[in-house]
Amino acid sequence: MSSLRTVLAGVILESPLVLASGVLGLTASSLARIASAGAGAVTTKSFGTEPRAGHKGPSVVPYPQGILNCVGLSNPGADAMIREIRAYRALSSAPVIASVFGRTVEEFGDVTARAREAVPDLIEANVSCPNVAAEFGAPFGADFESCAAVTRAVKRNAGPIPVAVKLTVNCPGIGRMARVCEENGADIITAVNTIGPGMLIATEVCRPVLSNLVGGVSGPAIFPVALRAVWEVRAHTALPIIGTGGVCTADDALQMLMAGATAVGVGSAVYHGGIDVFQNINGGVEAFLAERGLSSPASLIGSAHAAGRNER
Amino acid sequence: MSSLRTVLAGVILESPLVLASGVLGLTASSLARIASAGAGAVTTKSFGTEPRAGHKGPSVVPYPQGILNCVGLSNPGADAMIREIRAYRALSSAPVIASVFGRTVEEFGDVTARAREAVPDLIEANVSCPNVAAEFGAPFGADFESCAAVTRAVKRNAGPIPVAVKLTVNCPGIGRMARVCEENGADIITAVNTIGPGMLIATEVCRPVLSNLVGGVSGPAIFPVALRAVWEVRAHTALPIIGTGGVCTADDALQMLMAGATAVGVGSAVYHGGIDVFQNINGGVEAFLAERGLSSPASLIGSAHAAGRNER
Amino acid sequence: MPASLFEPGLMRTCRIQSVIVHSPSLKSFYLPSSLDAAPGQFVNLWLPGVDEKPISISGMRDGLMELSVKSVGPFTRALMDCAPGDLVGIRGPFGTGFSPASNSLLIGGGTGIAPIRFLAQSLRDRGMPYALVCGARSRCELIFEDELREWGCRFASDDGTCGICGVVTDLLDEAGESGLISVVCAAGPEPMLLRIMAWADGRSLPYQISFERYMKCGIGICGSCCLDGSGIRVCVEGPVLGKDQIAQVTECGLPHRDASGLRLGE
Amino acid sequence: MPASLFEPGLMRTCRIQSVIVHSPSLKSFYLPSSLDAAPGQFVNLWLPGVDEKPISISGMRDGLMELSVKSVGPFTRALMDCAPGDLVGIRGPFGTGFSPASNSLLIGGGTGIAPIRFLAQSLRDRGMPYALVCGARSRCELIFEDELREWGCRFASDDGTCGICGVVTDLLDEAGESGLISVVCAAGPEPMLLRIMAWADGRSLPYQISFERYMKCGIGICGSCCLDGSGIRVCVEGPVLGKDQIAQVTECGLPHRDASGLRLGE
Ligand SMILES: Cc1cc2nc3c(=O)[nH]c(=O)nc-3n(C[C@H](O)[C@H](O)[C@H](O)COP(=O)(O)OP(=O)(O)OC[C@H]3O[C@@H](n4cnc5c(N)ncnc54)[C@H](O)[C@@H]3O)c2cc1C
Ligand SMILES: Cc1cc2nc3c(=O)[nH]c(=O)nc-3n(C[C@H](O)[C@H](O)[C@H](O)COP(=O)(O)OP(=O)(O)OC[C@H]3O[C@@H](n4cnc5c(N)ncnc54)[C@H](O)[C@@H]3O)c2cc1C
Ligand SMILES: Cc1cc2nc3c(=O)[nH]c(=O)nc-3n(C[C@H](O)[C@H](O)[C@H](O)COP(=O)(O)O)c2cc1C
Ligand SMILES: Cc1cc2nc3c(=O)[nH]c(=O)nc-3n(C[C@H](O)[C@H](O)[C@H](O)COP(=O)(O)O)c2cc1C
Ligand code: FES
Ligand code: FES
Repeated sequence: MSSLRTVLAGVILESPLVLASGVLGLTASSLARIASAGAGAVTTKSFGTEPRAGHKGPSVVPYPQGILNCVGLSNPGADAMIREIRAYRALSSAPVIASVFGRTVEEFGDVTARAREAVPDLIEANVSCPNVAAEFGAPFGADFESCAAVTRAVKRNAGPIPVAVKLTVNCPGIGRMARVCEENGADIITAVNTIGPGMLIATEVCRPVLSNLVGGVSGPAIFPVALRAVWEVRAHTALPIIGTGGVCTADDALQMLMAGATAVGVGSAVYHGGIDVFQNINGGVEAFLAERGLSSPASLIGSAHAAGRNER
Repeated sequence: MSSLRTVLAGVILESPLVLASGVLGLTASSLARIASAGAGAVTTKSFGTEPRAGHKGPSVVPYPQGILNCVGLSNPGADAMIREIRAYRALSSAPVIASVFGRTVEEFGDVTARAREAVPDLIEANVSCPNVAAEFGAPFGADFESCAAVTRAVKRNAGPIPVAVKLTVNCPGIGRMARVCEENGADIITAVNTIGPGMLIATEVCRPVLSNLVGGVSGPAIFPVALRAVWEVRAHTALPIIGTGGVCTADDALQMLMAGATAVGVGSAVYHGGIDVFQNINGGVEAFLAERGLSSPASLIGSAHAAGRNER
Repeated sequence: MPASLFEPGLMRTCRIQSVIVHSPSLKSFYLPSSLDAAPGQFVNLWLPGVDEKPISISGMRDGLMELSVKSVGPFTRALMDCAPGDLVGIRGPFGTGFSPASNSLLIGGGTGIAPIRFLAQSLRDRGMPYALVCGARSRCELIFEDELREWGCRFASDDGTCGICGVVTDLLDEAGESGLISVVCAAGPEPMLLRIMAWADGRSLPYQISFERYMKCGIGICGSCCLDGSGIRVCVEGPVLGKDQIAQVTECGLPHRDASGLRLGE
Repeated sequence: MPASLFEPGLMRTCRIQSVIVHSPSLKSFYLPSSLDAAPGQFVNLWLPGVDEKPISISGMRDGLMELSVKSVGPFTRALMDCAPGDLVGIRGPFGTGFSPASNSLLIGGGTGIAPIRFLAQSLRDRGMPYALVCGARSRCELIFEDELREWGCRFASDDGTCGICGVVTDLLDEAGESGLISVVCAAGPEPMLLRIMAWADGRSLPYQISFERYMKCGIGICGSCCLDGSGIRVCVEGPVLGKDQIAQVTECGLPHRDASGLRLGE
């Protein structure tokens, strides 16, 4: 009998699928619904210390190959998210990941301390937010130094709760960035956040569609880039990876596992495939395991690295 | 009467559409065919001083949202490409762009000197190739210093022929990179090359599909990222831009123009829309201009910047 | 790549064809549209340079989509300045519609009259009998009064300027008597909806109720519009919800969440 | 996003179902396939860990696609080691096929017998009369000899081990006499194809000729396979080209371009 049970930094998931941050992650009920729809763990919307309304609309706009969003760091703040995480416990037994962000290293530390009050199973640091202290407000995740500093600050305040650092591909080298996170105490790497950013222009009105002009790109369009990022992280670290970006099908999820992911993030696929997408991917992965007589997804993790270059 | 005539760094194109480098750009006959299919200018496959076979297959593999390729810098070498460019002149009057690359700054200079023998209308420096002299062999285009050095080397040897530098989004800031190119003598910015790179894994065989493991991503998937890059380049420089990446329809081309492109590169769309794609885009752009009583695409260039943020 | 089938989530732009001024702060806008939409569905309307907000479809006729909007804040105020020829963006239609049934009791309150009017229009087109009651604070906040009256609507207004002086629920017993009611369909302010549900529960009548919640994406991913209880997304599983779905909602009548996701008052 | 329609360019993997050994360096491989392919079309065959190369479809029957390959270098040598159960990748079918017509004269030389055999199979299925001649250097380089003989094939071999001692074009006059020929369909080494075209031109017969050029993408973008003259892409507009198309080709019989795009000998 194959099971989908997955152990992620000591936390047990009944499926490797993890609801990605920012997708249906604002409320306890919504998170619990996705858990019962088949996610092995769910991630909250990234929250900071204070509520933020975010950008005006349009802030989430699909294009035929994926989705652009500039909801940015809109969130109800730590107080509210702590309440939601606690309420979630009454509704579901699936692990919950608190996603946090800050605009300074200190804020990352502060919000982690707050998040810890809710006793989430994991804390994920979203380092794709702009570092207000850095030149040009570059994201923490774009710079080895600031990513290291955030990792340390979050780890320091997370106590016994394992910490994931969620990386972006917009950095000098995601493999080396993951290594830096590992060296600074990260327990998990989540790869990747949205890519780009991207833009769409409404030609009739001759102006960008997104209120913020640009937005992160997610969905099937970015799958190959996310998969490569996971492969690179795997090649550079021994940390478990939550492979995220464009996963819509069981085959996509299997590719992520084979590239080195222990768990697989699913976000935009909720649009492309509906909430059933979790059940559908689970079913497909289970069938793949069963066909090969594998008892769990664990043996697939990183298995494609063995093959090496496609030249004998 | 609207015309599609476009002036690009002094060179006259009968359509803003430019065949992107690496797509059907190996031979005179192929380039001429695309010119007569509606491209205003055509770009050769990037060539270096010597022939290179490139990677084994699979080296060009579509996924449902775009294409991955690792043909890399396979090319027949400067001697052969010079012959093809000369032969092209007998077949078509549309301007031809010689795309060149080198593995060192010197090689960029050398191949430019060779390319100049063929008297192309423009020379495009493809800085997405690895700098063998740099740490980790990072591409020239990822680093301000080496991109500046290449620009100078190419410009020095190009003589009176205008020089385009073709940028990648994998850099600390494509707007600033374009500014660096401008300061170092570039006449045109081509934005962008393929993005990523990306990977696909064949799950049944548990190994990456591309012989080189990874390949650059092109096609509709990358359009929003390319469009944003063009917008950024426009915001940072006064140089004309060949906006390239994922353009498949007239609306895509119009978006590129409005974001700041003077000309529009078309590559992968030859797969997604066939060779007719040039005529189809031309027709759509012409209809758009005619409807608005515009005599040429020139007035659209960068027009979406006037609108500013989508918040009154 | 094959031409993709129509995706309601994609942004499309079109020109406002005409505008009906019900009052300076209440207007209907007509947009050319070949969409197939059901009464109860909504679109995300983008005013370039302003914002994008969910608006119910209030009618669909002769290739024109009608949106009826009340000025309540920056977006809707900007919309009041829009004139024929102005370009707007549309995404949708989104969400679920009402299931048309004979002998429906239709109840609209305030801007909730918009989807109810579309529903009445489509029941009339199919020759299905219905009863119709609408209410607003005042006559000047009523859209399509004349047309609705022609369609047999009974009115209520807080200030007595149109129909009975009172709230729309005061008309329910009477409307309920006038015939065999198979289902109650309602849209409007949540306190009104709560009273309607209580009334229908008392008579063991099924109902379909249109909800409003803060919305961003309209495509079921951002989470802004999720209802406490079972996590129903108002933009996908709603806005029209049935009795069983509503039974799982634990936040009926509570203040709504705002743009940050924070419930007002919490 | 709607499920995309079938895209031939996408990589799919499948297991080799069975192998026929014509000789140690000439084998046919059977792959399960629900593809709809025409004789003359080819696939890109991927041997994981080795390379990907264009191979003609030599038959299609009972849900099995047949590929017949001769060992000439690293890829084809590696293929000779493949056994039933081995996984390979397939992209395609790519390119144009022959247009089946009654009274076609089919001519196959060497591995060019592969697509010609598929064409004969499909003409037989449709009950269309044809004439068939095949040639190879030696009997051991002939695929499907018995079957082809049953199908009425005349043979030529350089060494006389099968059929007449000579080249396949020596059989043309005889085959041409045996009936009314409507069109000549040929695949094989380019010198042979040139002789066939000259023969057909002399008789004012139309022809459809299958070309081979260095290929990478198979989907018409890399430019490796473009023919000098009008820039025809052998992978898309070919491999089967008609008389008018071939008239525009200025490189018939020249050495081919290699993986770098360089014409050998230039
Ligand atoms: C499914 C649905 C259908 C609707 N149909 C109509 C309609 O047909 N006609 C009409 O006049 N109004 C309709 N509304 C309400 C309309 O969306 C709001 O009036 C509008 O968003 C107010 O924006 P504003 O900037 O003018 O005002 P603001 O000052 O921003 O807000 C005023 C109030 O409008 C509501 N609101 C604001 N933003 C949103 C949002 N993004 N999503 C949901 N509610 C919001 C809140 O209750 C808020 O307190 C509908 C709302 C929903 C959810
Ligand atoms: C449309 C088409 C259909 C073909 N059908 C068949 C077939 O049914 N059976 C069969 O045995 N062979 C077929 N071939 C030829 C086959 O592709 C080559 O034999 C094979 O690629 C050789 O690879 P290798 O590594 O074994 O040999 P190599 O040593 O790499 O090459 C040997 C020769 O094969 C040719 N070749 C090599 N690589 C390619 C390439 N990528 N594209 C085209 N030609 C190449 C060249 O002429 C080369 O000189 C076909 C080729 C084309 C273009
Ligand atoms: C609407 C939306 C909101 C998002 N918000 C967040 C967020 O708050 N924090 C975060 O770390 N990632 C956020 N993301 C990124 C996703 O978690 C995920 O990394 C990305 O979308 C790629 O995965 P996907 O293609 O499966 O969506 C958001 C994505 C979307 C589409
Ligand atoms: C098969 C292939 C080969 C390419 N080769 C080159 C090249 O040699 N030099 C170069 O500058 N860009 C090369 N490119 C990149 C394209 O010129 C273009 O920048 C990119 O594909 C994005 O545009 P598109 O989406 O229209 O294809 C290649 C792209 C493809 C798909
Ligand atoms: S508005 Fe985004 S989920 Fe409903
Ligand atoms: S093989 Fe690439 S164009 Fe034909």
